[in-house]
Amino acid sequence: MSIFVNEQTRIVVQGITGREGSFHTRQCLEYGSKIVAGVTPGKEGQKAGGVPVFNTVARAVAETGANTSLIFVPPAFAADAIFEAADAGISLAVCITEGIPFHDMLRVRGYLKKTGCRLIGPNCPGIIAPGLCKIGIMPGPIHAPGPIGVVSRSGTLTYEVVHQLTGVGLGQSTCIGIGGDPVIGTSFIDCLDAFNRDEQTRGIVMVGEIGGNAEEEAAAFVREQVDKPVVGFIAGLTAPPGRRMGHAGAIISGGSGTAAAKIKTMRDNNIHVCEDLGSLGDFCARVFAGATAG
Amino acid sequence: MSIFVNEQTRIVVQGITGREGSFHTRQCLEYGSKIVAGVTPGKEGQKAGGVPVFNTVARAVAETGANTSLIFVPPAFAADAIFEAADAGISLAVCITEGIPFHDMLRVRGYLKKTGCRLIGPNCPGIIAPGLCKIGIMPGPIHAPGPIGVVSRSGTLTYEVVHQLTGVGLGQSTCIGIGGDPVIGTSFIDCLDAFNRDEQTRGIVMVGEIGGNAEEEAAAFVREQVDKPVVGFIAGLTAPPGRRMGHAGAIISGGSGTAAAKIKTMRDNNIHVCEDLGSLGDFCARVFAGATAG
Amino acid sequence: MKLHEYQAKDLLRAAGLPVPGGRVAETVDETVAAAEALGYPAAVKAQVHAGGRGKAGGIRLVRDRAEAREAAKAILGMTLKTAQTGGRGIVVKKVLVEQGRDNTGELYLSVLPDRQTGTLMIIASRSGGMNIEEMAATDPDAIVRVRVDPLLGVQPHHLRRAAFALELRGPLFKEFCALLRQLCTLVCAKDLVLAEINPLAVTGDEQLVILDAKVEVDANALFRQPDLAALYDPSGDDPLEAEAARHNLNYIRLDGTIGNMVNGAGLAMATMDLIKQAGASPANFLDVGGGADAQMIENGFRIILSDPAVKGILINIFGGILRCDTLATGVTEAARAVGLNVPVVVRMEGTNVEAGRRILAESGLDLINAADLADAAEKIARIAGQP
Amino acid sequence: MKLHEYQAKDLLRAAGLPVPGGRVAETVDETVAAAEALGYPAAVKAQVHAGGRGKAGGIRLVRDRAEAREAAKAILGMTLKTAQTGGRGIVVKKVLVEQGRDNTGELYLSVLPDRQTGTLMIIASRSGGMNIEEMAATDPDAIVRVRVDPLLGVQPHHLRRAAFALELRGPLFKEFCALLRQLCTLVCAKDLVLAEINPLAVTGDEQLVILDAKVEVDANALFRQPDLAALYDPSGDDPLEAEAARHNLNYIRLDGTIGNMVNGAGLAMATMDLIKQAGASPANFLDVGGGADAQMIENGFRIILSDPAVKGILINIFGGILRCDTLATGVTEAARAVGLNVPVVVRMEGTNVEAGRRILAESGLDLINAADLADAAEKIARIAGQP
Repeated sequence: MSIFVNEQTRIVVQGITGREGSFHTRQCLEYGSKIVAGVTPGKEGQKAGGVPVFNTVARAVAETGANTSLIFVPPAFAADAIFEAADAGISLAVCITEGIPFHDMLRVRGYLKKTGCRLIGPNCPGIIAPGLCKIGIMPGPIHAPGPIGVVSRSGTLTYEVVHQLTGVGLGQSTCIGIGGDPVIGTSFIDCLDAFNRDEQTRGIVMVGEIGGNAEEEAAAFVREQVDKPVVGFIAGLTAPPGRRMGHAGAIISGGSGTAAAKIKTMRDNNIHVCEDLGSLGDFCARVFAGATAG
Repeated sequence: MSIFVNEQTRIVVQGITGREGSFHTRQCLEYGSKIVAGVTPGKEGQKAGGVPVFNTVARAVAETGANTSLIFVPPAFAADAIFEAADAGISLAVCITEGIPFHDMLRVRGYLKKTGCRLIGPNCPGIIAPGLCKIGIMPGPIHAPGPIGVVSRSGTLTYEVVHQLTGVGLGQSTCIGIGGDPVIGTSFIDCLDAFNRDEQTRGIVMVGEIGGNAEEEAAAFVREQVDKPVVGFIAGLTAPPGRRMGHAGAIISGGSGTAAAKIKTMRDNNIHVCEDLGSLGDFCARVFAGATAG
Repeated sequence: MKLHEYQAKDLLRAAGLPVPGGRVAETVDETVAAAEALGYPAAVKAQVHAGGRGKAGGIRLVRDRAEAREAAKAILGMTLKTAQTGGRGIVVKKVLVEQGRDNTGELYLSVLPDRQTGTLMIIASRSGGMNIEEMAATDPDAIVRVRVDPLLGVQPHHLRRAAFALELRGPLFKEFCALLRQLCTLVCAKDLVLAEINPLAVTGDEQLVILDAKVEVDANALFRQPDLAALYDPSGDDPLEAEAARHNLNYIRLDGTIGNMVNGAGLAMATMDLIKQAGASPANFLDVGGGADAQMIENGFRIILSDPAVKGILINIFGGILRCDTLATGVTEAARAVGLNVPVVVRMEGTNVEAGRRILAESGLDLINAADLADAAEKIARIAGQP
Repeated sequence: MKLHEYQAKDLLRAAGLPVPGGRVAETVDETVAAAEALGYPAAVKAQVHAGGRGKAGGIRLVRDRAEAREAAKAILGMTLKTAQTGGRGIVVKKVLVEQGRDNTGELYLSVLPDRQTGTLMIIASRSGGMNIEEMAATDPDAIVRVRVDPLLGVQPHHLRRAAFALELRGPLFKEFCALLRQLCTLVCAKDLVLAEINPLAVTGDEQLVILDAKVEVDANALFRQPDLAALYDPSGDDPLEAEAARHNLNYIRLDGTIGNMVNGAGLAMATMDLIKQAGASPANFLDVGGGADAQMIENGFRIILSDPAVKGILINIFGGILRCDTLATGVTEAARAVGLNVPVVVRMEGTNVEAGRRILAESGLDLINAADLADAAEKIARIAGQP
């Protein structure tokens, strides 16, 4: 089984008539994802890529039974889009949008705690259960169904990792980009926990980077709760302190959040850390050999 | 066992140096309640009725292990007091204060949903587990330990009911005044559910009044979930529509919230409704005879 | 606390909401002058705390000076009786004179903190003009309810949901969203428990105008809303209730003959019910509160006895923290001070009840002791049965 | 986005917070005039985006005109190097001249949205003057952290907790609570990601004064904070970074010799690490984004080549939605336009990679194709090893 999504997932795309929204709606439909509705205020009654468009998520849910939202709304309006999804009873919102204000995300995270809605992202490539459904902007063809769970703060770096996994014959149960922002909806721990409970998943790859202490918290969780092998990779060993490295959350501040410290903590907590991205696939093949055999 | 409170309950009184706070602290201590701390900002280091006073609930909790708060703070400051209790990790806050603004209570209820803190009240007499502890302003001596759970929106009307119960030999497991305001922390359903799971409780008395639809919701819950006998009483059969009857929540508006409708709904859902307050004790004795025998 | 229409509109106007020009008048001449100044057509509207004014003749549209004068004469000083005023009705002392407008549609919009859902509730409907209960009965699908989390506050998607439900488009859509946002902000900032705009008119030139507005303020929040507290107008209230309010007594006048005085609101309602079950009828609701002292009881007596319909009084006290002996002393002192002229049944229970009963018995006053509630009911029935 | 001290103080002053009088000066004469106008003692403070100015000689207290002139001469135009400026340092172009004050105590106070707890965090300490890391090391118990739920917003008890922790009493207690409330409101209203007041001085006459303030604005929120966006001052920035920012490129200059251009921030960091592991050193971080076109790649080339330290370039692209053939075309076009003078290794993977490689190979350009990451690392190592 995949985590968070499966073949029952019925998707509404918020911002479906925008450039990104319409392009990726087509891509996801081609992959086989069940996109049942789109939302663009004022465009109810139209169709986008064959998908009916509604004025509000509430109406899209009522008319189509959508339970998951994929959000391409610009940063100024993205928080409202997430609130709207949660208020409409959506259980999983995947927000691709990059550049949502920090304070907006604090409020979003605070609000979602009160509701039954899980957020993946923002500033992320989304989630894919290879062969079942793709809810995001990642290239579908590099993925293959299989026993490895992948969770990452990055976009293209995740594609690199997945590409190598597929290359060494390790397919994926689910791949999740949790996003590069300082405040995100779903954490490493949420994903590790779900992968640990998931029967299909035999091993987990977590891809972190500098900034914050999410990897350290995840490492402690791995030691205490996870009984599947975990491979870790951290980007940013050469990143200078005090500078944001592209992602809003990727910054070493006050000496904390360095890659070296994260790698050490991960190693201290039973995570198999690979430092050479070029050989990550082979590294995984060795680590997961026992777990994925037979 | 009692519900929500027991002999482990360690109480901090917020507003302990005020007139009400100091008086009822003495009364509760006399009853045997474990009041371990008081809070009045700026009076840390003093004692009130032998109880140490702190500036903040956080400090009172850190120093004394208090887990329950009894709040006598005036209405203008009561919402803040409840927020403070919740932020300090208090698991049960009992708020006696009458007259808290409606919008404040909306925010309080919204906030407590996010925390692990249960609120009883406001505008209520509190909670008592006869013989164990009294956290409120009800007269202790009218109560007796026993098998009946009492939950009520009123103050003195509850005392009347309890007095009659004790008079016919029916002691109480726990008596809870949930408060007469439109927005309250703990509902009839919360109490009915807890009483239903409580081994000591053999029968339940719920005392409602006009206004809102809490009794109707509770009645549906009784039919679906409660397998102990429930006696109901509703005050306000003669109350005129559109007028607030003392309690901020006791108002028939737009034809809804009448006593007659509540009584009918309760009867339709297996609740034994007593319409004559004068004979409520005897009525309960008959209804509960089977459940409390042996 | 209900505001008059003109007060409500002043509040909405100050918040930037679209309210037609208007003036308050208290005499016929002022009314005519206001209409002349505003221009015709104009509306003359009775300012009383009651809905259904239109049907009861409290609102007239006037097209010239003569009609304005006629309307003023008819409305000012009239006793307005609607479903909400009770049998006595309310005398009209003020009118609001307002610019008349052509409009092409009437919407309903209200915002209120909702006890059942614990949210700030937006209610909107395309069927403005009717009251919400009528709407709910005749066209429930036309009503949309949007719940706003009280901590989150109103967000753009809440506004859009309401606007789409009203089928608004283009500039009206934007105008409505802005109006609704301001209204939500106002309700929270000013501690309103109801802000109802009905109808919200759409004019021929695509503008929104607030034709009628009902606003209620949370009485518990007046301490932090001094501007609104100053708007309190007891002139339409029952004089006994106004008098009770001055003494901080929770008193509501009813139609029956048995006065009653109780500590605690729930017990007071139950006592009223008991009087009814005994075949009599309560003359009032009166909760003297948990900390009732002799002075409050004396004030309570005075108020009850001011009602000429009262033939007898039932005092029902459950002594808790406040002991029965203290209460009994209060009752006897108050009874002596007031000079009772109707029979008084006293039922007392709780802490120190024996001492309390002894004080009443030894007072030499004509106080009828009731052993318990059943006994009290019987004694009240006997009093009510007397001619 | 960091504000200068004088900009931060203008913002705080406008919000009603207690900031001493001051003036910005850009020349020695202006500095002296400002000090004369404000009176002595006065402080002359370098306005650069870096902490630790005091230790580096960027702040002087002056007691008369001569000292003011001397301080201005010393500070204006100096190249300030602190732990935070890096080796190049920053040239001081402006000073803030401020009233000096006697004070009896220095507190620390900051408010920031905290990523780890998801709250608005108040941090306060009695040990003001030091930076927070020093404080945490020397006197951790003196630091109190109060978490404010972002939906609930700051409440009186949050303010009290901080005030009690600072051991304030009487009027100072109230003054502090008011100040902290305003600060919290400001942080949320203006999208600040840091507002640090250090020190917050207590004066001899029991007043609070903000001696130094560090404010950072959320760059993602500048679209709704036009006043703050206007305060952007790139003068202290690296010129190549400023140039890259103008082209919306995410570029950070580093000390190494291998330029690199990558799509995606995570992959860009990993590529820098790869260069390091190959025994070379990255000259920059450059994320051209997911939708990189020929124009962006050309701009990226230009910026990288403007750095004289660059001896070679690694392009690492994972083609996903953006196909490798499209990218290869972009790279070849850009390379032709720019005219490369250093070796360029191209590693490309993902959708349509074969077509992409063919385009590069057939371009006739001196682009070194890498088969995979390991191969790329080896080829980079060889370039870096050349004299």
